Amino acid sequence: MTEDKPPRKEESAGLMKYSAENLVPFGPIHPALKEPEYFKLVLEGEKIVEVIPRIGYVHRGLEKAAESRPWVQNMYMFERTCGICSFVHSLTYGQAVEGLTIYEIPRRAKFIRTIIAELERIHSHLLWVGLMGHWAGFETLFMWVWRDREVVLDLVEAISGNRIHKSMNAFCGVRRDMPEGMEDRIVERMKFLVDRANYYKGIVDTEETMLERTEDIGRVSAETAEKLCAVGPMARYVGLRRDIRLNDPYAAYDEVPFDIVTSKEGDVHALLKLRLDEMIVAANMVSYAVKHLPEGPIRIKIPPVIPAGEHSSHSEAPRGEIFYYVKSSGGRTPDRVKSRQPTMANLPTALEILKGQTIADVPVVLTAIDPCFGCMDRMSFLDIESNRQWTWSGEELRRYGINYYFPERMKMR
Amino acid sequence: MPRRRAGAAIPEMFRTMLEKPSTRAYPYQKVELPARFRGKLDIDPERCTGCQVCAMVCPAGVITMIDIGTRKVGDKELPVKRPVFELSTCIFCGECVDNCAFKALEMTKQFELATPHKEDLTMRKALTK
Amino acid sequence: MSEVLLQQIERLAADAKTKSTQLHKGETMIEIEQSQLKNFITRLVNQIKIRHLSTITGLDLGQNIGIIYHFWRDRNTIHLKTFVPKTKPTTVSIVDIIPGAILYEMEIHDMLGVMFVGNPWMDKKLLLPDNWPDDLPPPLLKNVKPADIRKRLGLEVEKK
Amino acid sequence: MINEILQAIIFPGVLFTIAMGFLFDWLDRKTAARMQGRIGPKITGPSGILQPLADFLKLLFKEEIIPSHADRVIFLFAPALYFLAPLLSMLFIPIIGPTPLAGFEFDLLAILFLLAYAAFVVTILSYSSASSFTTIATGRLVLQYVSYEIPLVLAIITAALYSRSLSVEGIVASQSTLWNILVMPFAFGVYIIALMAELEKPPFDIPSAKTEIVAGWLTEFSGRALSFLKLTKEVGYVFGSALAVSLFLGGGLGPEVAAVPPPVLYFVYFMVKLLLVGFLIFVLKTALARIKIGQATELFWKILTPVSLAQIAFVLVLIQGGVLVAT
Repeated sequence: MTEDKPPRKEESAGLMKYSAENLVPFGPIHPALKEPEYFKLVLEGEKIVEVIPRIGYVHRGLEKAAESRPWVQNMYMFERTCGICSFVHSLTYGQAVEGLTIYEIPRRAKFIRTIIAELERIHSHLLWVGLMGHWAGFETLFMWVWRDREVVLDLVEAISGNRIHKSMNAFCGVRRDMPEGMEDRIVERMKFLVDRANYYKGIVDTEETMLERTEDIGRVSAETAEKLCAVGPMARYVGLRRDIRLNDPYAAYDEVPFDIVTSKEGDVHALLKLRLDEMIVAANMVSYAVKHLPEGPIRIKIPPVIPAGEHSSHSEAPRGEIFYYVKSSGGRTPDRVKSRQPTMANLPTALEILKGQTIADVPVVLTAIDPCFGCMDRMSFLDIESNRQWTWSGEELRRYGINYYFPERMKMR
Repeated sequence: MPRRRAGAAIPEMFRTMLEKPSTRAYPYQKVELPARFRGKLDIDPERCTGCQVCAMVCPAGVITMIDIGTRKVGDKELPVKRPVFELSTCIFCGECVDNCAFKALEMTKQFELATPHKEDLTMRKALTK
Repeated sequence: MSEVLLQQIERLAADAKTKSTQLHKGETMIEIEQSQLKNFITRLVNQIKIRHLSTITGLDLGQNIGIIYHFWRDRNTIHLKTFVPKTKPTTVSIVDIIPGAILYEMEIHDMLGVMFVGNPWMDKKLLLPDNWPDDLPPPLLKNVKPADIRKRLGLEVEKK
Repeated sequence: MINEILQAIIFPGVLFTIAMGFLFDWLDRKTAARMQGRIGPKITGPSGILQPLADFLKLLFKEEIIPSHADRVIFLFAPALYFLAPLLSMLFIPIIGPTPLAGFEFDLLAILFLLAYAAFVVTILSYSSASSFTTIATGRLVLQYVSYEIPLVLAIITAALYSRSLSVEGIVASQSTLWNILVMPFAFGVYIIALMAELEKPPFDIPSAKTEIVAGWLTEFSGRALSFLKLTKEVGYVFGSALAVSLFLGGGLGPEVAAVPPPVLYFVYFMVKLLLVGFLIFVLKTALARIKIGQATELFWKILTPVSLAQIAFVLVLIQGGVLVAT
């Protein structure tokens, strides 16, 4: 047994009850994870009994950095929290700050925000459906879905000038108006996307090999998901009606008619269909909002100093609830900005689902929550390992590597 | 529940085969850029007055102001500043362009900015004036 | 619906001998004693059925560390604020009432050094690197400068 | 004699087979790309036809890394042993005429042996590199092998039974009036599915599933070994399709070449059928998602083995009843 060996530093204290043989590391670099994260899986044979997450590999210290930057600059910084749901970050941060001011957001700006946010949702959901195909080994679905995703990206590029980081938001408004004569094109493209989404729904419903990969995997009860504070599609696929667009409307969601999609089945297959359904809803919302776009100004210029106070805002990102809390002491820079990303909120649920599954299901379940570890990690500080290695010369780095893996070889020299 | 079968995607696959492929063979076939595309930043040195607004709003710290001389206002000597752009850190948000009151800044359509030398991306155009 | 909820919250706050302030439309800030916190959250969850905890924010307030629990249901957001003295940053964990709070508490533990009694993973790090020295102050405190930490860890990259 | 050696080395022997391997790789990539709405290889050669060759040459000149825990002898020599299997098997297939280069009376048994040999070599190859990914891949390889082997052999045996010959030459010759596929369509189907499992094409790319276990048993290989392993897979692809053509589609037989076939026409017919079988596999591979190893085992043992047994029973009844006896 391993009791007589001194425990390694990182596995001290709390993990003592598990012997080292039962601990299987998953990550930080793993083919199923596109971003570096580390999960310690405690196994009993093939079964997982406990998962301990260790995030923070790509942290950049955004919250600390925000305290030393002007309000406007922070908007662009928080937009870069994530490459996929970038707009909704700046939207939520903007709403939190706008709450501290006395200005009213123009109605046209609210509609434009809704349009961009929904386009982003379509883009994010398509990305996820494609990746699910990729992880299930269905390359064709992946290629088709990502091809159709270009439609959204091209529209976003035409509206905002950039495909990913739209830089559309300003405090109390948006920076760019909708381009002239885009209405027909957007409506026609949205119709195309609805057709495609319906087709993909058919595929994931009938294709035998796809069904075998997704059915009956990743089940969790509604009570557990509610207790663990799941958000977004992860809450809706077990039947919780939790959608901030509906529960606490922001932007123009109280003026654009829509209904949220929930599912009762509660497996990965249901999640796939739910995301495609949400895409259809979003496409219809975009069409409606474009047709009913009100006239008026798009922006109110506000002074760079934000009045003192504290305010929070949340909104429904493609992956779930995004939460921002800002505290101002009346200066040019914020006192404190707290941002919480949906992956962070969904992680406890994913860990719960993993318990009792076998190792083979780990990638599928972790993918199912649409993880964006880059988002989640916005918070911490310095990447010590990489920074230290950075200052080394190539030769030093090589010697370190050899020493690390083959200490006996180094001794021989 | 629809009928489950293997190979549900085959008809669509043949249809796709007959369509035009959606790949754009980029370096051989130039991409058409939308009117609002935000590419490399450019400055018109004639119009720049050195007011520093762009340097203040830039979220990425691209712009540093450099003293290039002095001028007399009344009986005071004031420094004359001009911006230097470190474009390798630019995030293409366009905030400086929006805030430039003299319309000296502009986002061009140029996006092929890869270079082996980081110094190539330092724009000192405004200094020469 | 919303009005009823608001009244219920106010009644609950009155029971806990604290008062609720309306920050903005639909946002209620309740400052509460640490000893009352757990009782209050239990009643919030069981009686008013506000079950969703958005997140927990920790912030440096000079003398104290403020911990804000953000709850919401429909159009009502409730911020529960408690204070922990910086000299002895210890508070109770709410993991047994809301299991989803576990990662948020770990995060605050990493960033501000607050100890949550009752959280089973308090001995582990979530975000900070494994080789983070024990004697370094938590990084999100106001008096901690990023440059100091870099210097302390010997990470200052020399500029050419 | 010189002529025979040239035939064995150049056409239709080793070099031709390798060239066909490259062609199949290119066709595979090109059709899959077009079905997915992409272009596929484009730059090297006309429509990128030389891309597989370019990839092969590039890998050939790359550094070879041997993991420190690997069994060096097996790790270095097994790729060559593996490369031999489909190349040798190809010599038993009649390509330019009804007589293969190296046929003998029981060459079908030799082919069956070489199939098993290839699976065995891959397994020890995978096991020799001793990393966690290849260890999982080895387990999956063996499990997949024991699943597809029985239906595959049963399907081949069906053709041999009906044609009452254990040589590929004899089986091809027996199909001059009626192709075997018309008598035993299910055996052909089972053969194609089992072949996809043998070639590790989706949905049976379980031992080399890239999103689960990196590159499966190929993970630790690099440089020369990797280039040859990849080439072997492609040549195996050609061989598997060629065997299907010979066993079920009448080889190069067709109109005008029933009795004494002129070599050119025979070759043309053979190639057309070969590409058709290849295309069938490209389509199936593009249309399906990867299944799990348990599901693959279930498919082969619970469905395909009974189906091929039923097919054999059906063929035996036909023979016994004197209906439709092959000439």
